[in-house]
Amino acid sequence: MTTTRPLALEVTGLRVEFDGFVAVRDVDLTVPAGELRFLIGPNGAGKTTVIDALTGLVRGTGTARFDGHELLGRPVHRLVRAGIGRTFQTASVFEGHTVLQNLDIAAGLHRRPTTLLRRRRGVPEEVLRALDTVGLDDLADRPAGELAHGQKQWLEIGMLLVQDARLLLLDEPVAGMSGEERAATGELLRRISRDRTVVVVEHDMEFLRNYADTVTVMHRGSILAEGGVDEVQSDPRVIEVYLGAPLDAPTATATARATGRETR
Amino acid sequence: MTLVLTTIVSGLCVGSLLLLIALGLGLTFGQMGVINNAHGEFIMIGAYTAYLVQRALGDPGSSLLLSLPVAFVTAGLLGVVLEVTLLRRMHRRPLDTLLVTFGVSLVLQQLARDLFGAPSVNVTAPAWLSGDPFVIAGADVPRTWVFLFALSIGCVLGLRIVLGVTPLGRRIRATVQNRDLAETSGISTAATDRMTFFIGSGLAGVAGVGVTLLGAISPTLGTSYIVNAFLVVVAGGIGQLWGSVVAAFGLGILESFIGFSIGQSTAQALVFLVVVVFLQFRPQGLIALRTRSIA
Amino acid sequence: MSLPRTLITGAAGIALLATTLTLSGCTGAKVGAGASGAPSAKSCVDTSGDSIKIGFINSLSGTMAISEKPVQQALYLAEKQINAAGGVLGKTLSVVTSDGASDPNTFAQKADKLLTQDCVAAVFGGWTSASRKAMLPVFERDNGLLFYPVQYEGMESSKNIFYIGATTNQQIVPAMDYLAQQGKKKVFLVGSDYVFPRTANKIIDAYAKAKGIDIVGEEYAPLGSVDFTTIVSKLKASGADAVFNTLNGDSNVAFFKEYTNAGFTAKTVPVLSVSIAEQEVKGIGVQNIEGQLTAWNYYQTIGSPANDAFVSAFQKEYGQDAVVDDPMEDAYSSLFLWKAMVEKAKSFDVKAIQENSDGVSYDAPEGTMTVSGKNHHVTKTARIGVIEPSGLIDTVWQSPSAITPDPYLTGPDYPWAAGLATGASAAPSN
Amino acid sequence: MSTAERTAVTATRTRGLRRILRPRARLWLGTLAAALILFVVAPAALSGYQFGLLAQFLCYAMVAVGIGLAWGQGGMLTLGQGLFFGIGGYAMAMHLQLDDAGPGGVPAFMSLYGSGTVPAWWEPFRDPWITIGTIILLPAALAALLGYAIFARRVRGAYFAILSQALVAAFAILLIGQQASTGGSTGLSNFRGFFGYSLADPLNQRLLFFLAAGTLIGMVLLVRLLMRSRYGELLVATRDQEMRVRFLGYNPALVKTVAFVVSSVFAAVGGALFVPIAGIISPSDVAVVPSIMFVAGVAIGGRATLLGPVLGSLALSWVGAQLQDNYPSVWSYFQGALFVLVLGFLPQGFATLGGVLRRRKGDSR
Repeated sequence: MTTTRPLALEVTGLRVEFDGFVAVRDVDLTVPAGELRFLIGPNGAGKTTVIDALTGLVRGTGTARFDGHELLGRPVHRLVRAGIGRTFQTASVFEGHTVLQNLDIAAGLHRRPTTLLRRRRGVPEEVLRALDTVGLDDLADRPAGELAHGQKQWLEIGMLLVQDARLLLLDEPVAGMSGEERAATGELLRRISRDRTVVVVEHDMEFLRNYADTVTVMHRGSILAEGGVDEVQSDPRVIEVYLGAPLDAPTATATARATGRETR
Repeated sequence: MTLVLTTIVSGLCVGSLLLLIALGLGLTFGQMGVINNAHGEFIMIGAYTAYLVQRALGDPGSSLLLSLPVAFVTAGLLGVVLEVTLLRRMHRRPLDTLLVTFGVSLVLQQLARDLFGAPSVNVTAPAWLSGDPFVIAGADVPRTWVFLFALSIGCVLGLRIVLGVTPLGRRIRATVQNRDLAETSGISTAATDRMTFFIGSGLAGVAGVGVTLLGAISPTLGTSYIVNAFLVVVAGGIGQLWGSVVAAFGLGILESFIGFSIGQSTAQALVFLVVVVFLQFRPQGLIALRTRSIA
Repeated sequence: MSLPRTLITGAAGIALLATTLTLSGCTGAKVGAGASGAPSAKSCVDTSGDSIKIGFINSLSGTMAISEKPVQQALYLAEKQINAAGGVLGKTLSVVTSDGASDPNTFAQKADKLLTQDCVAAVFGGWTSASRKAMLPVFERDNGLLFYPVQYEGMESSKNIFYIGATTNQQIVPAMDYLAQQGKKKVFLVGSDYVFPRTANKIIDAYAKAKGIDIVGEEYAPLGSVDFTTIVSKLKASGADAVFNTLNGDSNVAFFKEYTNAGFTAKTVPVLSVSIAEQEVKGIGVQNIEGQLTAWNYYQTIGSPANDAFVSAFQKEYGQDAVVDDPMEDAYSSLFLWKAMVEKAKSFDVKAIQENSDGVSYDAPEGTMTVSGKNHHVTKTARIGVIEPSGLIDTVWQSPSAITPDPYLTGPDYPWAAGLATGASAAPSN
Repeated sequence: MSTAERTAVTATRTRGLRRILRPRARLWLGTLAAALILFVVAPAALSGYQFGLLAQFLCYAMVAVGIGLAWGQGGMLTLGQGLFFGIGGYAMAMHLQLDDAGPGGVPAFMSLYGSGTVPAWWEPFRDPWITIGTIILLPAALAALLGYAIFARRVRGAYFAILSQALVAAFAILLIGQQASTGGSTGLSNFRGFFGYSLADPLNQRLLFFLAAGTLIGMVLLVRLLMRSRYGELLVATRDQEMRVRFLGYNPALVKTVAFVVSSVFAAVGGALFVPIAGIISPSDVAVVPSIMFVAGVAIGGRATLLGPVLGSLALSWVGAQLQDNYPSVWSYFQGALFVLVLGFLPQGFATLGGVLRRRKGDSR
């Protein structure tokens, strides 16, 4: 059991500076294995910067360990080999390639370089599984550029599954999705978080309430509160940060982003 | 000692010229991401403008001074035409602008050849520039060098003021930092782009007037400057005004020293190689803008 | 398809192709096999009609067009005059023009086209040494004739080229003689970075060493360079009393502007230029070079009936302000020289012309040119000129008689040049 | 009918021919047709001059194939292919010069411009195998070094273009400056033999043409193989979404470098074959402007397609040779206008013209 259990992400004292401006300070974050953790906060709270620091896009100090590997200061390909995968706010899929090709490229991490020179024949097992998991079976031969917005996000998550990432850092995966797509995405995240550690940066409170295991609230670069959804929702500091409004009516920007969904 | 001083002074002169030609390019390349290969031809247009102004006025002194603003406006307007008709549709394809503007440069060269004839023409320097050289600490400093130096510094300061203080400058900076946000904040990015291009191309025109003090005016005049100009911009750090200044004078003095010790021909090649090697180690140039994401 | 399989089939295909070609006897002669040296091309020149084709090859585009377009004008003038006088051997000349585009490789391509596709009887033109050297193998292979109208660096002679411009002993050596005669002891050499200046300066170095003249600096600027700050600073530091200038084209403008800016004048440190003729003076701006020296074989101001006729004909054709210069005059004369050779040989055949060329002469505007059958150069009078405020050039000194061409400087007059031409003399000669 | 459906129908119709011919068959037919044109039709239909000209253009086309791979597939716009063309060309030219001079001999130009001794760095080129090795390995090593250093720094594409341009400018200036050992601006010319075969013999010239044609076809096939391999998919993926490729665990710099190396070797081989065919290599063949002209053919033909670069390059060279003589001024305008129109309005080149027109026609709105 313990061998197949996913591992925890442990961040202590994370700090990120841009030309004297401290974007993230003293962030301690522990995400236990198999948990679906949401990272929320107003604009500029430093959520994406935390993910950027964990994935080597910006330089951060402190420590961040996953599966016994130190993450900070490592080159990206080492992080990927350590099992880290991430998505971006705008889905970064290869629009000119088909869904199948996208996933096949993602499988390259576990292939020998010489196979690159051969043509693709047949579909690798892990690609079939990922197609099934993210529900894009029927669209396998469709160019990714023709996919709907939500489908692109799923494809991107599917690529992380193919590469067998065990820590998934997802940056606003449901932004701009329709209600149905949100629900499907939520179920997808539930499924994959069973044997992986998943951190989701999100604005949409409805979505959060429905699917989060635990929530970390960030404000001005540091952590404001952490705990279960109800626990955090009733935290007075959190309510104050969100302009004194109840948690499910957050900042104007967040509302604008949650298109296709009235905020009640 | 005098020799070292002479070398530095002549390096400063080379640097002034490099700075003049790189300034406008740095603006359009750095601020707009347009790689304008026709920048050299805007310099050529500025030079021919100086020639025409002098032919009309006759007096070298007043025509030189008058041709500075005239060349600025002429080259600037041509730049706007280029921006509006072509480059505007290519904002997201910077590499393609490079090739399109190369085509434009071919057309402009041939146009100049057909209008002014293939033989080069010449602008007479005014008496107050062709007199005896100044002597500074034992080194001779020709008056034209002083003029070019002053002209380039003047252009830098002028550009600094326009970018830093005026509303136009604020709009330009806003558009550079975030095009979409600027658009939603009520800034017409199209109009800002036009103005940026006007100033950038206009500066090339001014550089063209400066060039007439040193050499002949021919349709292919611009081709001798364009590679150097790009290197100055890249070495200084894209979009960095002060970076360009340091790079221009640094490269000028470097070229001058190599020219003195090894030979002029080798100097140019070595300067190119030095910049290429330098950029291998510091790809963002001398002065780099730190941004949130490396992407 | 897997990689190895594709590669194997591909390689097999190419190998098969190569074998087939080899077996079918497609390979030609080996080097050194009997036939290799002999020209394999058979002449395709059509001599049956009323007209005979000749080719003009000049740069009509690119950086050299400035100099080469006027040369073509002079060629056309000669063609018009010859045709008006009844042509050559009763045939009118019909001209095929080609643009060398200032690019050696294009010159070679176009020369090949003129000889093998247009089948011209002779070709006139070329300017840079690079273009001539690129065309030389083509003319030798296709067995054609090139009349080259520009002064050059010598050390060459091909049986397929007639050199109508001056070689070094008709221009550079007399120019150095003149400077020595004026008592100049410290000479600074400045040139564009290409064949002519470098070879010329090599000769000047040897000359100076023998005659006790100091070469106090030797600087090259990249072709087309306009940055002369460093070079002029060096000139200043060198203490030179004269400058020998082999700069090309627009670089001259930049050089002279910088020279003037630095406070030099023709009186203090004169510049003797060998690439500035009347055409270039206008572009440089006469105020920048007034009073400076040049070395050529011809100036527009030469007073002779032949020259008066030439200048007035040219100005009638191309406008009263048109100026003529040495290369134009050479180009013009080259067509008449060819005519004289054809008439002596009574044939357009290349071999017949080569065999009959020796001693053929023509009363050119610059004086009588006589062809040397030995090295395919012509006799020329050297002239040192001074640039006048009008932009024209006046002769201040000229050689007492026409100088016999000696491209390799092997004659008794040039003992100091021994060793300069080693290896070069191995070049094919008649 | 919805727009999507209509697009689908049009697509099916236009892909009709492609459906009928399986990729394998198309490959063989295409190769056969190209071989037929180059090996049978061209020698029969063209005059000696045109044939020689086409041989040179085939060498330019090799450079274009490489640029198509690096730029069209990999997104790396290189304005410095003249550097590699020049390395290949000069290496070959040096060997031919030494070969003509005979064992221990000195090329004629060296006595003319220099001291009359062969510089040490020339000596290895007496050996044909070292020469061939240099033609392939030196550009490969240089491209790997240069490419990896630049791509690993994640600098903007424009940097790469500008740096490559500066390099080729420096290369040309250095060649000109070292007249005693490189022939200066005149370059190296007047070769008599090619690996023992006399260059004056028209039969051997024909053989060289076939060699160039075969090499070009081989290069196109190799690029096709690469484009259809997993590597090809990865290269395009890197061009479009470098960040994603990095987060999939690949090293994008390495992916791009491989394509750049291949394209540089193609350029060098093109240069090496150009020398015996044209009979000359000089700095004006390798400088800044020819390097841009290499790219021009690719842009005009269609950078991202397999045959676009080759056909574009051949067409541009051919039209240029025809127009230049008769209308030198028009040619300049034409060239300029071609750049402006194609890149401004048909950025993917003429290869995509059909598709663009069809879309226009099919667009009912």
